Amino acid sequence: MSRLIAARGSGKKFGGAEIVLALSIAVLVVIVAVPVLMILYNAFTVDGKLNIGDVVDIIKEPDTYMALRNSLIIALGVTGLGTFLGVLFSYLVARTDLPFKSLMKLLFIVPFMLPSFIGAIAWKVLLSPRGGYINKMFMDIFNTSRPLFNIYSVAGIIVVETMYLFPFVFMQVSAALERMDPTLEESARISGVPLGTIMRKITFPLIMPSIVAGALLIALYSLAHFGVPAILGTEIGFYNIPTLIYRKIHSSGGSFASIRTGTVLATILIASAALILYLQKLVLKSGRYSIIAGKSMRPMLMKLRRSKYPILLLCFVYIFITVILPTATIMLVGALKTYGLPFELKNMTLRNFKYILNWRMTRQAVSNSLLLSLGAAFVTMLAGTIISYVIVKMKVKGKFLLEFLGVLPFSVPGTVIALGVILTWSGRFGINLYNTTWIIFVAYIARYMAFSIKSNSAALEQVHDSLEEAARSCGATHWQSMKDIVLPLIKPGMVAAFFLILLPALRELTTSVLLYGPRTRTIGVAIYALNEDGETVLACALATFALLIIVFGEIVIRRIISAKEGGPSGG
Amino acid sequence: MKRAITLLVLAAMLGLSVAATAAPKMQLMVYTSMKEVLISELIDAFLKKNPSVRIDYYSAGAGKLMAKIATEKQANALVCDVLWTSEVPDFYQMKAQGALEPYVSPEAKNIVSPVKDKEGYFTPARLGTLGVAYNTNKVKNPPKTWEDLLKPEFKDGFAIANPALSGTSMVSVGMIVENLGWEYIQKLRGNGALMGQGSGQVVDDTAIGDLKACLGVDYIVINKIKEGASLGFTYLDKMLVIPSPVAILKGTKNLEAAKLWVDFMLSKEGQSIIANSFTLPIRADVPIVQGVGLVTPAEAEKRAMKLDYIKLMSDKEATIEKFTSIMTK
Amino acid sequence: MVDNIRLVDVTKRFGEVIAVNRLNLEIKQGECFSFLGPSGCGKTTTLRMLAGFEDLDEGEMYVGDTLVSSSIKKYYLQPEKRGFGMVFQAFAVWPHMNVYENVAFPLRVKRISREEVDRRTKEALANTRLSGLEKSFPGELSGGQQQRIALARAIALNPRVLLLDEPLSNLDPHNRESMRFEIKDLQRQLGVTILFVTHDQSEAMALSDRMLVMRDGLVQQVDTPVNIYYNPANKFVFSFIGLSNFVPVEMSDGKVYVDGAKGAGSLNKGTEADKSVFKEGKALVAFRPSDVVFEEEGPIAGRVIRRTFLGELVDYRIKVGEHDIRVQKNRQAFQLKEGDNCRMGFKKLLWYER
Amino acid sequence: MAQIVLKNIWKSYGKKDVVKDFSMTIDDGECFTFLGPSGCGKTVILRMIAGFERPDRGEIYIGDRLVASGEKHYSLPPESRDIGVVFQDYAVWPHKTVFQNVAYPLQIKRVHKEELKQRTNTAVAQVGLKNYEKRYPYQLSGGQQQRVALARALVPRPSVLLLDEPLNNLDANLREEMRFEIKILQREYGVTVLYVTHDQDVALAISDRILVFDKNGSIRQVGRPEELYENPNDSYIYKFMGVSNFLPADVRDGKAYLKGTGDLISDQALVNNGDMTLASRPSDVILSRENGIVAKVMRVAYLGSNFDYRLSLGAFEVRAQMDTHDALAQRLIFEPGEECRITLNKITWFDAEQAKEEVL
Repeated sequence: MSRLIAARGSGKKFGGAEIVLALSIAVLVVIVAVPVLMILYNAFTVDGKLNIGDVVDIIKEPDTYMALRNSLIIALGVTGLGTFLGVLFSYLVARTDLPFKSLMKLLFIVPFMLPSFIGAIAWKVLLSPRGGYINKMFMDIFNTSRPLFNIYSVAGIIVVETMYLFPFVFMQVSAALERMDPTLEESARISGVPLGTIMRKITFPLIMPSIVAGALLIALYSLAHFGVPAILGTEIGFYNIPTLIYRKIHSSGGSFASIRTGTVLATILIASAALILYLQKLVLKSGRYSIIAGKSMRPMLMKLRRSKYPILLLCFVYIFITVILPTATIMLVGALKTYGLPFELKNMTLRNFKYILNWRMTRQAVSNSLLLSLGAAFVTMLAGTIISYVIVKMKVKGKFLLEFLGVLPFSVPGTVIALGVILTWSGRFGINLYNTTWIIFVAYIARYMAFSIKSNSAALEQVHDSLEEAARSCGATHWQSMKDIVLPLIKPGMVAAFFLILLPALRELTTSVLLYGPRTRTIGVAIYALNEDGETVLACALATFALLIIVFGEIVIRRIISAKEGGPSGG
Repeated sequence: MKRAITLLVLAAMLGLSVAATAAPKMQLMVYTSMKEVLISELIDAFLKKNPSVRIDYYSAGAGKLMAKIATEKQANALVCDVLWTSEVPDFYQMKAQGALEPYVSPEAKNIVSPVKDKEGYFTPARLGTLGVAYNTNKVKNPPKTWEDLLKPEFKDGFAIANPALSGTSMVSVGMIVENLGWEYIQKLRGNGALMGQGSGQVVDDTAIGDLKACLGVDYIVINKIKEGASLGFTYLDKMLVIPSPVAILKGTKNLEAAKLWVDFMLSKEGQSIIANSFTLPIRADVPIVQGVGLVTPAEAEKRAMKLDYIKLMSDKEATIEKFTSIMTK
Repeated sequence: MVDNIRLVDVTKRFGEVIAVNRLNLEIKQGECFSFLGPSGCGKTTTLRMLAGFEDLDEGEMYVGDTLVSSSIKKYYLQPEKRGFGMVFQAFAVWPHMNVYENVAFPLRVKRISREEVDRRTKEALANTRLSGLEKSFPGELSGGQQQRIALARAIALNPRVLLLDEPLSNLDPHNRESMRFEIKDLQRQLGVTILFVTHDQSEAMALSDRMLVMRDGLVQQVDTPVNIYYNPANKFVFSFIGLSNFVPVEMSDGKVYVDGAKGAGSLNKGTEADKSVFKEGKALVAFRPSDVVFEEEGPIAGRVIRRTFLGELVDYRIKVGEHDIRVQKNRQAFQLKEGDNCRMGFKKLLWYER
Repeated sequence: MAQIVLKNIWKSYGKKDVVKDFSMTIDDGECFTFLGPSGCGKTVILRMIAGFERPDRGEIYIGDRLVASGEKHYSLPPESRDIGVVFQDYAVWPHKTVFQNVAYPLQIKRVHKEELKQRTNTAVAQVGLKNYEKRYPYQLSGGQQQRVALARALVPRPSVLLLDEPLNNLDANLREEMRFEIKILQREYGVTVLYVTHDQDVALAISDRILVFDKNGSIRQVGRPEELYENPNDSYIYKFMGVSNFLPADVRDGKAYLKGTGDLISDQALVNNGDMTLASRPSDVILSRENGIVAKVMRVAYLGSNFDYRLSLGAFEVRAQMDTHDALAQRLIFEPGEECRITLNKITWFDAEQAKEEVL
């Protein structure tokens, strides 16, 4: 037993280490592992017996099969388009003499912060085949009955998703381009290699792992994405895996067959997510070379010369289309007296906003979302800190299990978590949280725990062991060194984790939409339901509030993070 | 900063536990397919009368509500106390399954309705009607008969809400099929008619011009017209009149409150609120709103298409499927 | 044609900071020339301007008669057209290409026959002792081997000028020393002009025919290593180029004493003070620890307060009045113990204003 | 002030024995150095003395107190051992100022406010950081941070100071400066110091005694710096201590002939006849134009205070160093390819086989 104890020189035979470890594992098992296992169990067994034949039958059903195909088509399309845009823009921002680059860099990341389902509503308003404002204008001007673009289509879904997911590649690749040692390119230049050849033979091969890693992230998200296909696809009977699960569960009437179909679909999602993460790991590992610069140098910039301003204009147009236009649309429609009226001052009113503020349902949704996200952020931050401490700092046997459990939710899409949580917490194990806030709370914790562990582990890894050991050798006990050294140093990481969970949780849709009850709507669910019910103006009014909360939150985060960078940093 | 976050979080935790556990003496949850504009005023008035009851409602399409109730039963966590939708067959079905609690309200004797349940398993609480909602910019000659909808004026621009989502639409389709036959649906489709989303959405789509016209629920359309939408509303020769019954679910823990609610809905005060929301009351002694195109309950009953609800109950799935397959081909 | 490199009034600013200030310089063809200075002195900037990676704020640069950079004409020959070779501090070998490809890639881009590419690649690899490693990837090789790839890549192009930007500072001490000599040998063998940037004075002295000492963008001295060591232009050069003692002295009655230590003896016995540096009778005398000789007749008396055995050398700290003097002697030389009194003579003294 | 006694210490990680039956006594007030290549177990022993690791077997005493015993599964926690530790990566706390860093050990001991302030200020001044009290570590250079770590380790007046490669991350100039300062501080505090390093320059400069490990973790020699340098037990120590020339020779009756050329290299080889290896330091190679055996100059490098020569002696390379003044005075500046003559001032003899051992 004593060999198990962390070799931290504690004189006791039985340290607190095992207790902490056991507790952490227990929390993760209950919150994360059991729901996933429940899904697998339900997918593959009938009445407690293994039954693969049914699984095959379910997959053969046209509904299921089509959803699989659709998910794949969308994922491929979004990944392709998003990767192209991400690489293009990151190259422009990192490696050319494009003006206003730091502003552009910020603007290109903005779509990442905005909830994509709100964007989808905006695009529905603008580009629905006959009633979309842009389509209407187009048809009026050219006197045609053919719309400019039908957003209710596979192409529409791909385009809208791409707008919100391309930052994955953008961020990965621009980071790689910035970190890349500029002398790798300069050495080619001075050897007489022309710029184009350098780009093809040196730059792109070197950032390829980052491109692929970003692309796989897009694929992972797109495959399991609910919001956009739910808003733009259901209209034309187009379902992907998450929206089909949603439909099945919502029209199930609690029947086992529907839940079973859901679990089989969820299993497919888990499998594809695991495959994608595995591929990503492989790619990152095969990036056998480090391209990081020793000292910071300004990289070589490609001179755009005459095309500089046209390209700048193109970037601004892109940002206008992806960020400003939909946001403005949401706000304007939120202020319309009724949907369908032209945007004229006489049709504008603040009544919807006032209504949203006073309406019980929306107030409840807002307070639910606030409570849920604050609570989930707080609990995951604390639990994540403890679990990360065990993973990073403690020399305890069996912590590999924690590591595995900790990152598991990363590969489990929100829909799957929701389904697993329903299966686990609907009385099967004696606790019935169905239709309560707690079931959403449990799902949020499962969904966001990995974020917290990742963020806290990164912070803890910065705190070198010797900092703690130095305190011990100065006469501080284990607890004192935790309190005086470790906690103050990881505090910025903990705060960052708190907000990194708070914001996405505030606008969460995918998980909540499967779990909400009559009294437990969240902001995301409320907007989605209002839109589905045809209360478009109210949906937009509520979305306006949601956007304001999100923007405010982002500003707070940036403040905190920049304050952290300014001050003394860990390690 | 730190203290602020801690406080916020403590408040959140507290709120969460309050929201989840604390409760006043009497609680009531109404599941309804009625829209916000219709139900919220009813709730407010009810609360004024019965301050000791904490009433909540959950508004969604009838199909969704039924699924939700079924799931709740599966999970043994029934939340719904009272159900109020327009999908009449569901009530027959639930009655047959023994899922409803019989209650004959003292107010029930004043009701005028094509559908009634003597044992009181459900009671009509509103007489919904569907007319044609049309976009005034696109439709210059409002239709008068069902045949009018087959004219070129409505080509590729007329929709009926998805009967799988909307109870009124489900019953409407049943009525059309029973009175005009599947051939009529085929002809509609031949003229490019579409199957829309929920009953609210088809009206919205018409308002914005995505559709030229649709089958629209009275109060939904009229409310939008009142808000300034470019919509018109008209009834056809044969009317779609659908009572919206209310029922108490068996096993409710809030039977007393549920009865109070049913009584209130059927009372003169309750019916007046319903009537003032631009739909038809089920009481003859409550006047309708004039000048918005509504007809009296008596006339509505006279012009109404007939429907065998019991039969529709058993044909429901098949009807939805056939309709869907015709409209999406 | 002689391809001397000429820099005329070259100036470069980064915001408020003047990185290079009116630099005039001529480097002869075939010469091994070092830029030496503390980090941030402008030496790397100068090299990068020569390579064509940085524009000039003022001035011109020529290689032979060819103008390569001119701030006045706003003319900058592209780096790839200058015909230089360059080796970077962080090696900058391409991690996704093997050794052979790294060297051959720039040749392939030029319109040279396959056989020629192969011949020159192999020759360069042989010259840098990399034969046999052609198929290896840089990630599998040591720092020294990677730097040799970079060197091979540069020389395979037969450049007129080889620019080396701190090429040895990322290597471990052992590799650093041997690479130093390899570079020197290669230069002799190929007759190429080498421009070498470093902050390590021993590296610069061991390698260069001539060197330039820079500080804050200003040239301090340009000369051969021996001259710079023996006749430093100023105090900075003296202290930068090796271990140094600076002792404050005062003049009284025409004799020079260590400040506050008249009793220790006067310095100008055997060494003539440069009178011009004395201001109000005060000045600094400078000498290297290795230039102190323990001798019975030495002019200055002191006491050994610390003796440290360093292996080849023995390091003494000698107290003269209030001042510490550092002395280093070969271990074979005459030895003192801690607490011993001694007299010191000086092989060479330099005089500076205080 | 205390002596450190290590008795039959064993430590393994997994199946690998890192420390095998290690015993040593470090005297009170001594500056003792563990010198050895990385992976020889020297840091592990230091960490066991500090209490960060526990021995599998054996006992450790600090002063008279048993602090760890593998057999008894006993290990006093580090905070109770009355030690100071300085780490390779400085380990100064980035969220505390210089003053707060140094004051922390006193704070933990609940030293009275006034005394805390006075002792902290003294310690900060001693390491030359006066006026830097309010700065944060990120505002300091690496050398300054290492000084903070030193002051922090010394301020509670520990009886033992453990230094784990503290100068590794500093550049050459700072390293050369700091090694003297550590020595001065050790004398001032009279503390027992255990210093762990792989750098023989630092070890020579700082230590009263040095223990040299080989890569297997075995003790090769313990002794004063000059003993190790001038009288090494074996060729491993000789190579480890500095730049060295090794030449194979054939010894016959006190005369040594260089292998290959047959030149008489020494007539005072008072060792066994047969194959031997002779070792000499570059400064022991005396160059001249007249006396000694002939060598060819391969290159001459000017290093400031001296010249560095690479010579070839038949198939072997010999390095020599000369003081610049002497070299210039004796006109010993050769061009590559020229011939010169050398004699060897001091020769150390090793068995030819044993001398092949490589130093990592």
